[in-house]
Amino acid sequence: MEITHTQFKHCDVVKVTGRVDSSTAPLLSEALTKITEAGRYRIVVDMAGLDFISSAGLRALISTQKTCRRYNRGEIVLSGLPANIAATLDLAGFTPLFKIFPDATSAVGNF
Amino acid sequence: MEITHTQFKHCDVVKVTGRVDSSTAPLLSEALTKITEAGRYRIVVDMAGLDFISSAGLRALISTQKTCRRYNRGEIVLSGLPANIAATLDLAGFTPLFKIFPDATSAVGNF
Amino acid sequence: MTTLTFPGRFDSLPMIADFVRMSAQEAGLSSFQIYAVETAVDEACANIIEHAYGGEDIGNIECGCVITEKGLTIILRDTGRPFNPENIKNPDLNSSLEERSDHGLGLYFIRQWMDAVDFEFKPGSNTLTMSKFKENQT
Amino acid sequence: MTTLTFPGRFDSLPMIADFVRMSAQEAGLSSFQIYAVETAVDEACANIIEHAYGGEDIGNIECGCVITEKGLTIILRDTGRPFNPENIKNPDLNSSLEERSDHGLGLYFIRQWMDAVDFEFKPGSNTLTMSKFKENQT
Ligand SMILES: Nc1ncnc2c1ncn2[C@@H]1O[C@H](COP(=O)(O)OP(=O)(O)O)[C@@H](O)[C@H]1O
Ligand SMILES: Nc1ncnc2c1ncn2[C@@H]1O[C@H](COP(=O)(O)OP(=O)(O)O)[C@@H](O)[C@H]1O
Repeated sequence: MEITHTQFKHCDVVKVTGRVDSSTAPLLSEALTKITEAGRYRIVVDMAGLDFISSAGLRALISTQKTCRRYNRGEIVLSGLPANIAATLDLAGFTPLFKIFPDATSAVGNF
Repeated sequence: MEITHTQFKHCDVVKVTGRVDSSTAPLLSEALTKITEAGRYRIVVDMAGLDFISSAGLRALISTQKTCRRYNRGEIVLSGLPANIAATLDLAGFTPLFKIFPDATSAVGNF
Repeated sequence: MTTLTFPGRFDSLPMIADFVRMSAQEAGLSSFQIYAVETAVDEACANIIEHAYGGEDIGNIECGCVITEKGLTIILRDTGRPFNPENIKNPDLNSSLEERSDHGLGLYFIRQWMDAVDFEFKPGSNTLTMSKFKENQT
Repeated sequence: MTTLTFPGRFDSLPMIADFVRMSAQEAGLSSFQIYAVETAVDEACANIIEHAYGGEDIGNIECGCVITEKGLTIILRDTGRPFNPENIKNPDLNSSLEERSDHGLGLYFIRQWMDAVDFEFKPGSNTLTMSKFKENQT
């Protein structure tokens, strides 16, 4: 797994590539928490290069979504989902909980 | 030449592909004018798919830049420049007049 | 049947995934089926480390792959504590964000994406046998 | 030398570009040199339509390509009004945005990106001959 974080004017983009499983999910969680702890609650997770995500990775997403949505101060949105990743999110019932964009540009533009 | 226009929260993205020469530049000019006439002055021109631009295309860019920068209300920025296009802008002395971003995502994030 | 034994640590997961993916390919599963199997095995192994062993480096995970006529069967064995899968309810996927649990998706993924799932608990040995069947190739 | 005659219209420009690109390739120019030649020809033809003819569909553009030992020579001929290129100054590329002219880049591009540029005006016939030389291949 590799994580790249870029802070923009109106949101932060976290690009995650490779495998997010129980061994790497804590690093994703940490990257997201670092952003929310800095008081930034508008986050794009760009999954265009993601090969695999387990429920541990979904855990990081949903708990960050809870933090971001609190007091209506923001939200985490997803972009560039490969088909397998989209199927996992769908199986987990996550589709109604996250806005999903075709690519990072439109996700950033939404904020 | 093909033009796609997407309106985002904080800016508009105009994706232009193919050839911008004297026959097609008026269409680019028109697309940009439509945006500024709607009172929107923060524009990304994404050139990632651009094959060719002549001075007629540069004319459209510089006159829109003049409109956007007026009263400090915005600016037009460029993203995804292929090497040949970058060389043309450089030859025209345009490099100091436009912010240039590697991709549309970072250009949108800048607004 | 090929059986490999891995240390019960999270960083074994990518290796286990490689082994299972190779076997699933050999068994003739489709690319999405392979992904589904990889998911189920990852979840099952994470549960072994977290719940059966209660931590890393407590015991091993034995992983066997059997290519059958119908597809692929995977046998995972650990020596941790047993549990009663019947007591584990499916997660509520319709609850609101605030009420959504952070946990409980792993077993659900396994049950949804594998075609057959069987837990067997003997003193000192827990076995999970799961199969994925090839798509109807008509 | 191959010479083609195109109607003096803006929508001839992509066809002229195709013809010139093909010739430039054949002449052994590098990919950026080909782009530079395409730019110069596009600017020159646009000027013929806009300035020599003062509009579309007034006259033709004759375009000849000669592959030489040194590279490519392009000969553009029109029957519009002549002009004095020496009177055309280079644009000021250091002026501020507000003072920057929208016009005057075409001829500058031609002069900068071609290795030799020559205008010749005879009664009823204006000829622009431009050459691009292959990069030193040592
Ligand atoms: N291999 C196992 N050994 C012991 N308990 C398990 C095992 N697998 C699952 N469980 C129990 O089932 C529950 C649900 O598991 P699961 O759906 O994977 O979600 P999670 O691991 O996120 O809690 C676990 O919290 C645990 O109590
Ligand atoms: N082929 C031509 N015939 C007549 N006048 C020309 C021709 N080419 C250039 N010119 C003159 O030179 C000026 C500068 O040309 P150019 O640098 O291409 O910029 P632009 O076409 O934007 O004005 C033109 O405005 C025109 O007056």
